[in-house]
Amino acid sequence: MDDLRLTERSVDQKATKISAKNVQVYYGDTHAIKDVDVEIEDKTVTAFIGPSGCGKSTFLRCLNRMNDTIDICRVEGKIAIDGEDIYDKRVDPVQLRAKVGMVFQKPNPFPKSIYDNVAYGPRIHGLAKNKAELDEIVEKSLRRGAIWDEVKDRLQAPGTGLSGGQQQRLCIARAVATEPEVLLMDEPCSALDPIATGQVEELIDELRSNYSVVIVTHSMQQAARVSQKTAFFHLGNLVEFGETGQIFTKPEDPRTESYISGRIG
Amino acid sequence: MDDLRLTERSVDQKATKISAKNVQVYYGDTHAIKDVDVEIEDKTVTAFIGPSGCGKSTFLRCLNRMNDTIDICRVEGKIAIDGEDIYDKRVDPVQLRAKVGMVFQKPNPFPKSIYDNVAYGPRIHGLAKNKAELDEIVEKSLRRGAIWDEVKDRLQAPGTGLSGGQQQRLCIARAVATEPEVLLMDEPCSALDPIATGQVEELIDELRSNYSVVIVTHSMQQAARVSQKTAFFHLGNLVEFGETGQIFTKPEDPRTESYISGRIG
Amino acid sequence: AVAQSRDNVQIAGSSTVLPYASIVAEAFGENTDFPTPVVESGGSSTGLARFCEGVGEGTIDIANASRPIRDSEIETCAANGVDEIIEVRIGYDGIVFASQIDGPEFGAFEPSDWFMAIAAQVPVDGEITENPYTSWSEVNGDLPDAEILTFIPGTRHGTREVFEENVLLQGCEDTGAMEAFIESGMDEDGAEEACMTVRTDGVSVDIDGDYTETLARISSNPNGVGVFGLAFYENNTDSLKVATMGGVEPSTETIASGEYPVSRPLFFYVKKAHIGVIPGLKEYAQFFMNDQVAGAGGPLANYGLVPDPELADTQALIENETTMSEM
Amino acid sequence: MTDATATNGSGAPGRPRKSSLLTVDDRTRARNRAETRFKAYGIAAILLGLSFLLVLVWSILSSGLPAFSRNVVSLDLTVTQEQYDAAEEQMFKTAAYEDLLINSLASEMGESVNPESIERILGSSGNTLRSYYTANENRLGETVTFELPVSSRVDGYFKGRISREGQANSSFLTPEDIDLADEMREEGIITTQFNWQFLTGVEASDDNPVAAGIGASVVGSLYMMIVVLVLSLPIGVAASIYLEEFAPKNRFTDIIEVNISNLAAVPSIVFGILGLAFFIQFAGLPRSAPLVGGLVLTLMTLPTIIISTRASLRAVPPSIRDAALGVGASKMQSVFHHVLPLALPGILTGTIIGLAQALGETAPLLLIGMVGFVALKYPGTVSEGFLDSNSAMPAQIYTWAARADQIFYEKAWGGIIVLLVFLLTMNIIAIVLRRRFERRW
Amino acid sequence: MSPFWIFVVIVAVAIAGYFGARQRAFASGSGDIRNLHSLPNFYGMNALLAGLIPALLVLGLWSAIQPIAIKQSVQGIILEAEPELSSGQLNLEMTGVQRLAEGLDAAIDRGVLQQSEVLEMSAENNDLRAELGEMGIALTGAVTPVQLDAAQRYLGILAYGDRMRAIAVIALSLIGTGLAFWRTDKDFRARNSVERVSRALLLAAASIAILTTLGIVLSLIFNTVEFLRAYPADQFFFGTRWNGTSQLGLLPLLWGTLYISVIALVVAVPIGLFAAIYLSEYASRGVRNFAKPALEVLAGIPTIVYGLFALLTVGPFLLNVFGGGGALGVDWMSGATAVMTAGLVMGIMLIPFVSSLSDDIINAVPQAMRDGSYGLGATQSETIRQVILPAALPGIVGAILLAASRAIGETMIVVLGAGAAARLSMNPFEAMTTVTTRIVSQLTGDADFTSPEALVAFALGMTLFVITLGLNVFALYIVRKYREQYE
Ligand SMILES: Nc1ncnc2c1ncn2[C@@H]1O[C@H](COP(=O)(O)OP(=O)(O)OP(=O)(O)O)[C@@H](O)[C@H]1O
Ligand SMILES: Nc1ncnc2c1ncn2[C@@H]1O[C@H](COP(=O)(O)OP(=O)(O)OP(=O)(O)O)[C@@H](O)[C@H]1O
Ligand SMILES: [Mg+2]
Ligand SMILES: [Mg+2]
Repeated sequence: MDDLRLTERSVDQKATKISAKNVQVYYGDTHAIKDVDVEIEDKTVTAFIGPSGCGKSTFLRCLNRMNDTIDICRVEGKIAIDGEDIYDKRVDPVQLRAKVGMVFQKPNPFPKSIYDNVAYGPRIHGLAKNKAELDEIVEKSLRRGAIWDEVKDRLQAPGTGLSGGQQQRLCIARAVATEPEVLLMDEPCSALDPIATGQVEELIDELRSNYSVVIVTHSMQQAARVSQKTAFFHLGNLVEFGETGQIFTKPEDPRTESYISGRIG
Repeated sequence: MDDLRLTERSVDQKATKISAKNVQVYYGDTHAIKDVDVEIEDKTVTAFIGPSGCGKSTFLRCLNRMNDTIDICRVEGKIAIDGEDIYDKRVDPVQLRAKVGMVFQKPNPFPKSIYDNVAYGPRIHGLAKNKAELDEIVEKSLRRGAIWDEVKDRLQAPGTGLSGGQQQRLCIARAVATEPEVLLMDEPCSALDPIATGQVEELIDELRSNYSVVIVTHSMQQAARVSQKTAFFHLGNLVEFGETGQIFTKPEDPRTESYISGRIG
Repeated sequence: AVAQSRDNVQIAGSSTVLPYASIVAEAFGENTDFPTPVVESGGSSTGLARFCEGVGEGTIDIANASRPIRDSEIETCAANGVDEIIEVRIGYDGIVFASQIDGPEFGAFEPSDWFMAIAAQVPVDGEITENPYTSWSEVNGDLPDAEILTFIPGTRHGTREVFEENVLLQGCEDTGAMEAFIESGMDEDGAEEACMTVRTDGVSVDIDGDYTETLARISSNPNGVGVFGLAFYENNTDSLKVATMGGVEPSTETIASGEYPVSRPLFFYVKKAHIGVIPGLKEYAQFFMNDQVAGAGGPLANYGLVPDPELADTQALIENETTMSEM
Repeated sequence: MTDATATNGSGAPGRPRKSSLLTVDDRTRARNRAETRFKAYGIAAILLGLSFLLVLVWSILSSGLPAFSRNVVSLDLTVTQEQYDAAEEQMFKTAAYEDLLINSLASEMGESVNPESIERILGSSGNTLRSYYTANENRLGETVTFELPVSSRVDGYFKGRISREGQANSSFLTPEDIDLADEMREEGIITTQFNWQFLTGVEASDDNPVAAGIGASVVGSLYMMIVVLVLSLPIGVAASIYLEEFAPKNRFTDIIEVNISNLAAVPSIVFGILGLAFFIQFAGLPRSAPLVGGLVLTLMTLPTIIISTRASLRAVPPSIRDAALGVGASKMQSVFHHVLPLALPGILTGTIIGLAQALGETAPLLLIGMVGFVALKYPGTVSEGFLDSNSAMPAQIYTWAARADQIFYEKAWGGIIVLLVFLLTMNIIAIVLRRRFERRW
Repeated sequence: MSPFWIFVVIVAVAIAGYFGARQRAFASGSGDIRNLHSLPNFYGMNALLAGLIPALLVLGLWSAIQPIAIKQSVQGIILEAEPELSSGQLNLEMTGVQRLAEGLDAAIDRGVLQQSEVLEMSAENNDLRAELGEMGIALTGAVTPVQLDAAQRYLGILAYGDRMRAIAVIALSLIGTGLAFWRTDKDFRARNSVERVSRALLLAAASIAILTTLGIVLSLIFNTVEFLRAYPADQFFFGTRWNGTSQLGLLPLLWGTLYISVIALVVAVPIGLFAAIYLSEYASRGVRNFAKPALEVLAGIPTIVYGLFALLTVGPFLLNVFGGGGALGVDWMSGATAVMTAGLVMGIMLIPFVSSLSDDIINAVPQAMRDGSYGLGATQSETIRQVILPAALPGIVGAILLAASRAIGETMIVVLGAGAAARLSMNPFEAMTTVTTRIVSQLTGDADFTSPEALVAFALGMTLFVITLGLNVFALYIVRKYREQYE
């Protein structure tokens, strides 16, 4: 696998954005992530695939230290962003999370208006100088989240009164509004219809030109469509990591193959 | 459309399980469901498809009166199950819901152990004579929910500590444990990997032999795979309803066609 | 089964009388076969109000009061069927003026000093003005040069009335302010009212609680002078020192003889209709007014009650169950 | 993204891109300062609260602990049949027994001692003797050793509450008496011991202040708290459940809701007025009875419990209710099986605070006859406990605090210690339960 | 049979009904609970409730009415003999009769007399007083024939009434249980029936609040009217002077109440809220487990302690700071008792009201909300201020309202800490007083109880009641408006 990555890097000239070494995650006594090494490149979309419960979300949450909020969760190993260890004492998780945005698996809009949901990030990070700028950011983010048309007439309605898919898109809009350098998306399209999915995929593609995106998905097609790199997890192990085309066409590990062809779960 | 259904019925000899006439749903002033007429047959899988926010969940929630719990929600029209109006005063919504089970779009396990999550329904409905029988029901349901292997060693762990997909399957297991006559599933596979999805689809197929299943899905493929009938919703209207094959191959309404071919959202 | 009827005497009323009544109630319970009476506090007003609610088991038998019952109250009583009331005067309560033991030496007060110190309006050089004094020495050269700060009973206390009449009004007359008021165009009632109106600029503080509160305030204000009951003062001689009033030292003897000017009688009222119905009611009244109890040397006097010189009359009154209307 | 900066014209506002994680940028630093400040406010608030508590507890302890010790005179006494008969003849029998005591002690101390001094040194123990001998007539003529409390003054002198100088013009104790007491203490006649009587005793009058104990009123409070707990918790929770989960949202339920919050603001003495009018005058329940006290306090506590219960019911996420209803649970089942357990911590908090308030409340008791001189014996049976005249701890403390003799002041603070211990014992169960049910979802 | 034993019997019947109905339900479902409409327990509960509730209601009603009925009937005898008795005297007579009846009853209980003997006894040939006295039953006076007659009637009716009560109640219980038992059948909707009853019970519980309010209004209104008849209403409502005797203006008291409460809340709300936030969001489990109950002790310290604390510690301290010649060199404060003193101390007392209740509510906000905010790079404090507090707002407002209510109703601290001077002044370092303390002092004073000075207490109570009602309506409106419901 190492060779693979090397060749790939030499082709695209992309820098490593996130590098994880030897990562172990425990929930109490359960060993949820075992010894994962991975390098995520800048300006690339990386897809995490794998059967349900294999640790995709857990690993994703390690990348912006969201696991800190779970009492029983313990992370070992080294994860660096731009070469800086994010579990270093000097690192401020707040700054980290501003840099590494996240869309959660279960949509969790705040019990506020749609507008305030989106404006929340820009406000706390001071991204808008005035109300007009904020309005602009909100509109742009909602458009990028492919939900503007549905909510433009009810920006002041509560975000919790939206349909499941709308909530999910609202959360995407909320995440992009803070302009993170890395965007972690945990199954962002699970509740979306094909058209909305297409729009979100377009967004991801657009983001890629500047940032790095990590997306967890259960849809092989989606992984194939949007990602350049794919990581396959299984029972807490990173089984295979490489160029998407490669993984889907000629996987090295038999488990990857059988997962892709639909044989293991 | 009426003719279609008639012919279809004459072919399969299936009785109408649920019939909705002229259903209107309002959230406050928003008109979320407009004038929907639909007949759902027994021993059939019916798929609801349509763009996000079009009213699928809303309509689904009408069928077991879950909308009663939303203060601002108002339902008009007539919905009958086995010929009995479910909005009749004499109808006990509790009995109705025991008969018409539901899997919600957002997984919502109880903050209790996995075992208790599944055992809750059977307990309150008195489906088990003793502990052993209850254990059996729990195991069977978890197996049907395709999650038994993952949780069999931690039945006493809290259901909220599961991964997203596991929670979804737990909720499916919880719903089937009460053996409803109709099962409403709101995007039951959205967080599931292909294999788990396959297992759940198998479950749906199995359930079909005795019950009626209504499934909301965004995946055309899934709708095509599991359902016999498909209803297409758009902006609160039921645009088209008919045999799945028919809908996917030669839709009557141009909107259906453009949705299926990926043109409208 | 038959509903239990009440077998103990129930008493309510003035908190000034409460200690005496409780001493007697306790001894009554210890020395007789009757159950110990329940003595509630809550003020003469509440006590009498309850007393006058009517007759019957559900009402109290005795009301303690630190003032005589008023005519309007007697009327209300009668309207409710309580027309036979035995009035028992148990003795006198002296009212003393005391200050912190380490504070300035006040020594001797005259009613006029108090009037000049705390009346709202005083004549200064023949003209009636808002009270300008801030130090006792300005009022009377013999008094120490200490800031005026007095703690007097709140307007709802029976003591207040005695204080107003025997000290303020007296002082008002002594200083000639009364005449000055009348000269300034007030009628007699208005002048009296003016005599008894206390300044509100914080120099004189109304105490709504009990003497404990006055004591606490005095211990945090060295210059403070407070108004206490004699019994309370006698129990706290290690933190308080007393001043004479009108040249007389307050003591059981001077009060009993009438020399000391500020004292008031204390009473309890017995519902005659209940005698013979509530067990031990008459016996309690008799026990209370027994020489060994209410007389000199008895526990009440030990505690600070000034015995009534006409104790024998009261005893006869109880013996004969003479009501107020029969007197 | 790119067009956002483009439309904004000059350099993009906000974070500089590609900053190092290890160096904290200005804005984050400012936000972190705000964070630190915020957290510091929290810590300060806790510390402030705890230090207030500390100050209060310290002052309570320092004023109240002396109440738990007492000084007693040990005395061998022989009472003959004749003396007994003579004393029983009297009208004021206990005074006669007291004389016996004084004479006996005086003769023990020697000729030079003034019996009046002895009288001032000894507390009033006539009743102790009388009840002893009436119960044990067979001990007449024998020598019995009694341990009898000294008078409140002498007690105060030994505890440092009273100074020798302060007694100069007191009629209760003279400097000579103090010398005598010192002498008796040296001879071991007066000793200090733990004051059980304070914990077990009943109210006593100003004539016998040393004997006063909090025991009977603890029992009174206990019975009241039983009533309050048994009534207000279920009623409060039931009312909250109705209002929060079942009530149709209409005018009538709005009225109930406003009413309940309003009841919380009703001064407690008004509940006393209500209790007097309704429970005593209308319903004919006895005065001064813990049952009535408990009922009045129940009405007073209900709003507290209802308000906190409703707030915590409301805080349970609706998805939990949906989940339960979705598997065919009835509304009632969803509430009792899922919502209520999740709301339990808040309910228990309301109960703790409500009971604490009820336990310390005096004003309403004033009107229903529990403040004053009551509670003279322990109840014999359970129903007697609810119906017989009794006082309650706060009422006892309140009356003691107003008494003239300073020993009552000490006892009042001692009573407060007992009350707090009672409160803590009462709360511990609730606190433990609450901790078990606390969870996040 | 005494009510206690009747109660025991009907409880026994109901419990038997519970098991019986359960069993029958089982049987009708041929031993398989799956065939039943409801869980077997519901059938049991249904029978239990049917046996218990109507019977208990009747027991209660009967026990309440019977004494009145007996009294009516016995009074008849007395009135016949002495028609000129006033109602009060009649009452007393009745007490005597009752005492006699009690004595006779005790005699029967101890087996000294037979029930029949008692009923046939006549006053002439019995020295009852002595006889009963021997048994240790004291009568206060000699027994008249009328009294004995009345007492006999009393005992007679009582015995009959008690017997009938027992029969009626137990029969009702049996009928109820029986009916429920008979109706028990696999298709019977037992759960619905039980839930209907439970719901009615819940509603009954909620209605107690209404009844209490009604009771309060009723117990205040008559004296209030009386007061307003004796004292001009405009001077009461708009008067700016209060001296407790002749001038009874409400405004200075209201002002004092408001001022002190506001200061108390200004102390309690920030401290309480920050404490709650710290406890639920920052503190470790250990700290929380200790600090929360510890703070709750503050709510349990009797208010008299706070009052003394205000008087002896806080007041002099403030005087040293703000008084003339004090640390600040400003002469704002002239006495230790002041609005500030009372407000501060009351604030301390109210801390746990805000902190503990808010802590529970904040803790109940779902973790997903926090995650959502942290995921956007918010700091913990931003999350708390902008996401958690708004979500918890209704509960927090409830807690603050509770604290405010407590502040309005508090007496002891105000009496000792704020003094007794009614004053309209802006200076927080002056003594003032509140409505509640005036209610207590006017009610417990020594004045004439028929005078306006005493009656004003009721009017004050009534006015305060109405004003807080208005405030609560306003608060409800605010909460409704800003409520944020999370999922
Ligand atoms: N509680 C609510 N309050 C107000 N409006 C609501 C509420 N729930 C849903 N809506 C609105 O009703 C419409 C239909 O919502 P519904 O949840 O039925 O959509 P859906 O078809 O299930 O979409 P999705 O596929 O995204 O879940 C949407 O516009 C939505 O915003
Ligand atoms: N809070 C938690 N406490 C305990 N165990 C947890 C917790 N969260 C996740 N786990 C366990 O850790 C494992 C990995 O979970 P994770 O959520 O990472 O799975 P996932 O790959 O995201 O699955 P899915 O596709 O179903 O979301 C699972 O076995 C899960 O049960
Ligand atoms: Mg996941
Ligand atoms: Mg939906």
